[in-house]
Amino acid sequence: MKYALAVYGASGTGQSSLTALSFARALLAAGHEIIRVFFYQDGVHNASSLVSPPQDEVNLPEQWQKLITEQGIDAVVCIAAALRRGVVNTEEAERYELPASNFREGYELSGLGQLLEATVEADRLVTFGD
Amino acid sequence: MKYALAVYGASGTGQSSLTALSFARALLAAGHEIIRVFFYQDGVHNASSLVSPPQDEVNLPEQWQKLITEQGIDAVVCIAAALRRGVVNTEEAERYELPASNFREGYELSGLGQLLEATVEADRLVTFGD
Amino acid sequence: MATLHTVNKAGQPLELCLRALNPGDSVLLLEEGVYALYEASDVLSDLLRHIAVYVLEADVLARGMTNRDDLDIDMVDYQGFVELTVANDKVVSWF
Amino acid sequence: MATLHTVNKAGQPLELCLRALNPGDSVLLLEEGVYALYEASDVLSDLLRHIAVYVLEADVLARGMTNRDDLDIDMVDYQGFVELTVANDKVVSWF
Amino acid sequence: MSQSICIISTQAPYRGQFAREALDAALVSASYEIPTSLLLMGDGVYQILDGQSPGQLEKKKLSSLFQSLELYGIETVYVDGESLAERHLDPEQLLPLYTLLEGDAVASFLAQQDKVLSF
Amino acid sequence: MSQSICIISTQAPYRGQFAREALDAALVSASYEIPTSLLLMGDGVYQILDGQSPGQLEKKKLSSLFQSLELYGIETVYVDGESLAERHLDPEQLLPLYTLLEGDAVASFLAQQDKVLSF
Repeated sequence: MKYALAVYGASGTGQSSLTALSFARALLAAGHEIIRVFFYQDGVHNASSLVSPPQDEVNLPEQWQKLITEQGIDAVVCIAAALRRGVVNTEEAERYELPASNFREGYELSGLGQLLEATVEADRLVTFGD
Repeated sequence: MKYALAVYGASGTGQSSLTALSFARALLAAGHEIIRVFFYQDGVHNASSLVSPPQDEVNLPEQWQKLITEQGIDAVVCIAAALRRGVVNTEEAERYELPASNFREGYELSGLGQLLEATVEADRLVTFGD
Repeated sequence: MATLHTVNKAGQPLELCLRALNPGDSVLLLEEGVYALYEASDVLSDLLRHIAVYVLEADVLARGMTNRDDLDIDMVDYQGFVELTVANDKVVSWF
Repeated sequence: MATLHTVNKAGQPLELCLRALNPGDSVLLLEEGVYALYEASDVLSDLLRHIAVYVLEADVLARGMTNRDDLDIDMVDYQGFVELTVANDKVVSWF
Repeated sequence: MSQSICIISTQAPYRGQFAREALDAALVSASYEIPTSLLLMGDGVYQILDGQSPGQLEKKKLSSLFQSLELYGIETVYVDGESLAERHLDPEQLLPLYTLLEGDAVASFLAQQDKVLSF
Repeated sequence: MSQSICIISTQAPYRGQFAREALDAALVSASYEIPTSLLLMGDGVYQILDGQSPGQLEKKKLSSLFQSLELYGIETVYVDGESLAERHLDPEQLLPLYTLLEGDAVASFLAQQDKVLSF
């Protein structure tokens, strides 16, 4: 089956980002297809390249990136939510004259339309909120 | 009176960062002293230099920085909480081999001890949580 | 059109879920929603007359909870969570 | 040792605050705590027999609420919030 | 395909960006000509309380966003009646752009939707 | 000056970093030789439920942190009895390192503190 996942949580605030990651891994293990993971609200922090937790804690952005790049998953970060929260790629950093960028490779910054398109196209949408 | 403020919220999640900022302004207007603002938990995002909200919304990190630098307020960001959430200055970015830094000037990255010291030294501690 | 409802807290999310259920739907308690095993056991035992209720194993174990022997609630792993999303026509998340 | 209690939600934060009050304490409802004016008016009118209760003006106005004429609750601005922290010996935040 | 999407919004306004980002999603969904409905439940019903003046919070008024829903073809906002009653809210305190779902109507309404996006 | 600090922790474990960061604050406070107490209320009482195995969540066990409190001179953890009762929790389900505060005892305990830090 074709799945779309919407991830709203960062690793610091709730548990939804980790639940979504574990669910995504189980989906792929069962042979399903993930047509898109959409990071919205605080979920945009999962695309940050600057997260550096203590060694005894999981690095969720790193784990997400690994899954996304190894499996070739389409991963979209909501651009409006990301700009509000300080997660930007080099193009947006230039456009808004910000001093740096902090965006991992393998994700795309785009609009909410990508969430709605994936929702309609998928057989199942699963939302992970805090 | 001498105040210590503890700020736990980012602008995206709750309202506590804005409440704390309005309270801090009112404190100074009334002639009180803020001996330290300590940013903890999601509050560390208030030190991000990459936040870029739409023009009709307030840029809280920018407003905090303005107050902190203009008034010479001691502003400390919890280093452990910040590393977990991807908020780092250039020294920490180098130490942890991160690709960039996103820390505003005027804040200091330091340990939880700074919160406890300020708590004891202040006449009043006010906590702003979500 | 059977629906899987996921519930991640025992407060407002569980309350709202209860009034959105149709016969044939299923409920999966996860994250802090597993505390409903203690906090809302009366509600759950009522619910179980009409609705299948599941709990997510990782969250039960993490929190030091145990499943209720007196209630007919199945514990599932993430693979079981996936199967529930397949077996139902859509998923509604309450958080 | 009078205490100012700030409450920013009407659920758990308000409940916990209620059992932490001593005679002479004050309560300030702010952020989503101002919804207690509607959701918990019975609790508030009981409370007002022993405890001074305040609401933060900015949060009442933002949400389209109005203060309750039938209850003796003072509306304060941020300056008033500051004054309450001075008038009490410490501040406890419930969120 | 013309699948229907229902957006459930359960958080109070001005709590971070939750309510705002749900409304944005509804507007975008409708602009894609997807049959879209918006359902307010729980604390989400506070979003349509009339007379909101969030100027001191430096936030945009949610009511203007609700009023723009109609321009995108979302004619009404569905509201869970029980959530209103629990909060002692009267219809005259609310923006006049909603349809009340009473009792079992919430469950049957959701059963008709193809996809549900929660906020 | 030897001001007393009470840390109130009201969130369930493994909900982000809330419980963990409150415990860290208590440990640091005690290590500064500040008279420190930790009070669990509301969902915070779930933090001392025995038998937590958060391995699948890739989180550190909170119980080992609770056990290290004593090394820093925090001999006991205060727990609001009403919060336990509301959650139908029995004393034997909990880590044996707490002191129960029943009824008005929570309010009188807080009245004695110089500063209160909430989490």
